[in-house]
Amino acid sequence: MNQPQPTLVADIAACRNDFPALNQDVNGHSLVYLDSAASAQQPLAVIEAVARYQNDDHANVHRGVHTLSHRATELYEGARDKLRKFVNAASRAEIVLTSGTTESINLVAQSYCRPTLRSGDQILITWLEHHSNIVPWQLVCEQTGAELIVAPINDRGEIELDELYALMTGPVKLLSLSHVSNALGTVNPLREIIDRAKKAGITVLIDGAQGVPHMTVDVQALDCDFYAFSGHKMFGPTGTGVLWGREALLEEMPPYKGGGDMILEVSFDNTVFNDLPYKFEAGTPNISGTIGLGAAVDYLQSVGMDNISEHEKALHEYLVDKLAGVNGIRLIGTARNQASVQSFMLNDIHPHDLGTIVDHQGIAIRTGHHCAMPVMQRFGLSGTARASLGLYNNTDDVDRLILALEKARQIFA
Amino acid sequence: MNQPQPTLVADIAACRNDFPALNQDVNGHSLVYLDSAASAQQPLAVIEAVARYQNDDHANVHRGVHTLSHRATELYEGARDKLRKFVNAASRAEIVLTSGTTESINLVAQSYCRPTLRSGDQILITWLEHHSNIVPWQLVCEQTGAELIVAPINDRGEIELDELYALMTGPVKLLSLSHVSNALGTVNPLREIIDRAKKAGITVLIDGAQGVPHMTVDVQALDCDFYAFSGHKMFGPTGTGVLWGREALLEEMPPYKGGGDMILEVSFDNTVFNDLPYKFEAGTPNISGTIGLGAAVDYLQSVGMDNISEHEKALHEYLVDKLAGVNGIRLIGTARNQASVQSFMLNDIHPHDLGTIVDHQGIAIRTGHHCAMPVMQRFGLSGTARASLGLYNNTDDVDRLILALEKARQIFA
Amino acid sequence: MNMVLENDELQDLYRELILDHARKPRNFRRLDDATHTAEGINPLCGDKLRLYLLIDANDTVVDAGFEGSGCAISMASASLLTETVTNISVADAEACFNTVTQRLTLGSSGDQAPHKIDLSKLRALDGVRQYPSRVKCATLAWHALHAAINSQSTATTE
Amino acid sequence: MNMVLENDELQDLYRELILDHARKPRNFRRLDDATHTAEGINPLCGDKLRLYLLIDANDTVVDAGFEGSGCAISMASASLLTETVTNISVADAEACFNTVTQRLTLGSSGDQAPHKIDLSKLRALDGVRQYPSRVKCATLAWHALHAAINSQSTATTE
Ligand SMILES: Cc1ncc(COP(=O)(O)O)c(C=O)c1O
Ligand SMILES: Cc1ncc(COP(=O)(O)O)c(C=O)c1O
Repeated sequence: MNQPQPTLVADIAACRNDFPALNQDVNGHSLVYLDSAASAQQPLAVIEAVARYQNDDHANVHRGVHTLSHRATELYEGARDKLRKFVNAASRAEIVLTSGTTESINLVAQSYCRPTLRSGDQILITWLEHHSNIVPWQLVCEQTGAELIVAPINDRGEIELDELYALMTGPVKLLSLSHVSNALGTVNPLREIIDRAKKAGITVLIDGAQGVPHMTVDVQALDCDFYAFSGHKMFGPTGTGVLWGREALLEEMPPYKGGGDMILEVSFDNTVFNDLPYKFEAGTPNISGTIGLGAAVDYLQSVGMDNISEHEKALHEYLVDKLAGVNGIRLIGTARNQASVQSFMLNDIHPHDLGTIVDHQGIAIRTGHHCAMPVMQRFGLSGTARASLGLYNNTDDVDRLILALEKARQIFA
Repeated sequence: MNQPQPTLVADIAACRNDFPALNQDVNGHSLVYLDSAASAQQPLAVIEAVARYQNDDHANVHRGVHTLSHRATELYEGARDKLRKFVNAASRAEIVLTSGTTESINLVAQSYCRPTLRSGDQILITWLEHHSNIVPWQLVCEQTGAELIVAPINDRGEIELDELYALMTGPVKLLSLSHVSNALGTVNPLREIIDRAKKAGITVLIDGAQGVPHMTVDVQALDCDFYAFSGHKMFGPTGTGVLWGREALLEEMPPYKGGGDMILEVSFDNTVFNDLPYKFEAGTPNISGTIGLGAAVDYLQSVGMDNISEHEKALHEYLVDKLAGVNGIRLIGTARNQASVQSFMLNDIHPHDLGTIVDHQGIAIRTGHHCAMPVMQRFGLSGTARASLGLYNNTDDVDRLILALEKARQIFA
Repeated sequence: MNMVLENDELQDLYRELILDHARKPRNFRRLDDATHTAEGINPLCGDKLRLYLLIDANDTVVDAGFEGSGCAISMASASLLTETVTNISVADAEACFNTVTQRLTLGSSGDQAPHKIDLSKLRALDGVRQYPSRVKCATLAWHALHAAINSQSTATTE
Repeated sequence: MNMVLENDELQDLYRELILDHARKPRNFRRLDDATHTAEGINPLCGDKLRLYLLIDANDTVVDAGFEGSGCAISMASASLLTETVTNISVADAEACFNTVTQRLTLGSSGDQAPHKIDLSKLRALDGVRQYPSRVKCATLAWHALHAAINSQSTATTE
């Protein structure tokens, strides 16, 4: 390596040791995990918070007067408070706990859109979106007769803003947009887009699955109406997630599911729904997972979201530089504002083969369509290889990837 | 005590040590946990399976070629296989993984009923049901104009079968019925009821939340159409559950949520849904929780469901005998076939006060409406106290409860 | 109170005054001429009570009553409430709401209520602080008071 | 194959025969006169291929072709398949499907295919067994064959 090492945030180097999964050999090589955009590893603090809860404090929440039930409720609701602060929601009533981004988006589709959309109305998305931010709208459009319209992206993988704004002039009821593209890493200019949408009277949902792991999110500063994210992408457990929504909107929406906890009173004549956020939380929630998610918030805040952004930005630049040195590399996704997620192709090697070859050297990258088939279609590909960098990655990881890609290139020479 | 000790299954006594949460003091007394019907404690094997997965094997499932993703997928799908065997489903395509019973029931309400129900159609439930088996039907009836009808129960807390069968002669499309009542412990005569429903051409959903923890469940022998249950009531993690459904029915149903994993192909013109069971599993699932649930199945099978039933039956008889000796006790729920769930009142002491007083002595019971307000209304109560016994309870636990109830009686004397 | 209570905390919760008000709640009646009313629901247990206030032209609470069912703590608290707020101004009643709920939830000394109002009896509820899951029982009626004064129809304690 | 492969397993997967068929797939063409056709979809990666068969009145596969895109393993497997099933009976083709899929998924010796059919080239796919996530790539075309013969329109490998 004759390039200078980038200046990474010093303390972050040590964070790697907080993640037990990274300390293992895979196929005879020490693991290099470059698949955090699919699902991040968990720090020991999260794993232990979950185990500790199960060992000492577990009971069902909200419904009991006994000590364990009280402890479980405090821990669970305490996680909600942490999440509220994490995204700077105005009140805890606005933090609806879900099983993940996908469920959060479906909730809005079914409870906000389905009862109000009419044939002729439009829902606006972009070509960048993850299937979880496409299919729920296709389903609700089919159910209501509304139309799904899609703003195009350019060759760098950026939304064509002019075309997006032109589409906003139609009978658009909702704009649903990713914060960061999981396939291309594009960071969308949310403030500007939301501003335009608000002026056009359009409700805005942000799919923040790839936003929260990488940068500070302030839902009030963004001024969107809904913000959806998943626990497992921000170093928390699977099966957890959040829908943040403006209280006034959530207030008007009918419940999404029926069951225990979301009611104040049930009789066969008259059922009274509970207050926010409980109206949207039917049944026993993912108590242990949510408590783990609270611990993940603590962890992220102890590292500092700004430190994370800075570290990842430097490392992403390093990755792009190094990839540029590999013969036959084509970067897919070259947005001017890009998070530490990088798709690429190597000659005409199918990403699947690339994935297997680098895995054989202990390196985990994602290959395929990344649940974003329209993005793939846009670039005329069936899939890409994707390296996504988390706070625990370092330049060694990148160097190992580059060596492994060289080997793949030679096999298919 | 001058009563003989019941003959409990010998080996089960040792199981108590498998549950770390039971080995603690609460309010200065060793914990007596009698709230398993709300949520069961987890054996160490489950807690460790989850932690081990997080430490060594975590990645997103189904989508990756790298080693961790493959391991995670094998573990996750392996849990599905265990669950299939556990309830004897005909194929793994019939095991839809959900976040719990509540979601399983809502899935059927929204995907099976909502598209097909018409005004004039009826859904039949009983007065015994948990809110999770009432409110989803109220919602879908409101959405479709169908009518919810309710079979009464008698003073013992048993369904009035004659009236249930009489109601089946109407335009009933679906019967949704609990296996075991969580408020009263009543075990419903499913084989007979399902038989009658089938003859009347009625689709049958069984709410098995309280069935699976207590007895062997064989969905093929039951001959129902759907069977819903939760992980956290059968010693597994929260945020996990199952909807078993007949393949032919699931096949016809539209997807419940849209997102990643539930599709084969997405484009803006044409989206092709995935095969069963994936069509109903949108987004990243609760991977760690489901793997924990698989470990819970292993645990239950190692103890033996028949041993558990036998142990609980003996212990429940012991509890009822002992309660009978407490002055002022009134049992609520005296079905001839009853699981180890017992509601009661003590004089006119409000259950809430009772709960606090026994908690003060280290004993966790549930008090309130148990998410079954209609049952409470049926008995003219706002709530009851409920002791529910799991495989880890023993006669000492019951004796401690009795002493604590005596103290409560004296405080309010 | 019976002497079986070897334990101070439990004794502190179920003081004689609480048990007395729970057994014989004062002003347990519907006010047919109520000018303000609200329902309090505790979703935890499903308990409900309805509070009635008669407020005159001078903004004075001239009568208060309640109906409903609940645990000893919530019944006693509602009973004590009706005694406390009768014949005081609406503003003072609201100040009592603030004082009582803050004292029970935050444990603060709660000096918001005017000194002329005697809240000493309400100290009997202080034992509930040791039982966080029961604080909602003690504050239920007070939230209904706040809701009634502010013309909301329902208060929940979640 | 390049000599950079110090590693036997990887070499075993990407044998020269596989790479050759992947680079230059045989019978990579649409059969306009196909009597049977089916699509194979691998939901893991989104790869798709379409298999065409021309089956005559004697139930003999007289021509086979495919179109689509995929990784080296799935392309090579499809290419080898078309060579294998041309000029054999439908029953024998189905037997080949059973043999190949069982050999790849279960590692069984797979003696279902009639001896007259030479499956030795297909042994080149055996390396995939070490890569469970890639077995589906190797079996995709074979599932499409099975679907086409049985008049189903799609096969998925999940
Ligand atoms: C009979 C019954 N049905 C449904 C449920 C709902 O289960 P969950 O809260 O796990 O979704 C429960 C438990 O709360 C129950 O006991
Ligand atoms: C941008 C984006 N949106 C939505 C999702 C769906 O998240 P989940 O699978 O956690 O529901 C993902 C991740 O898979 C994503 O990257």
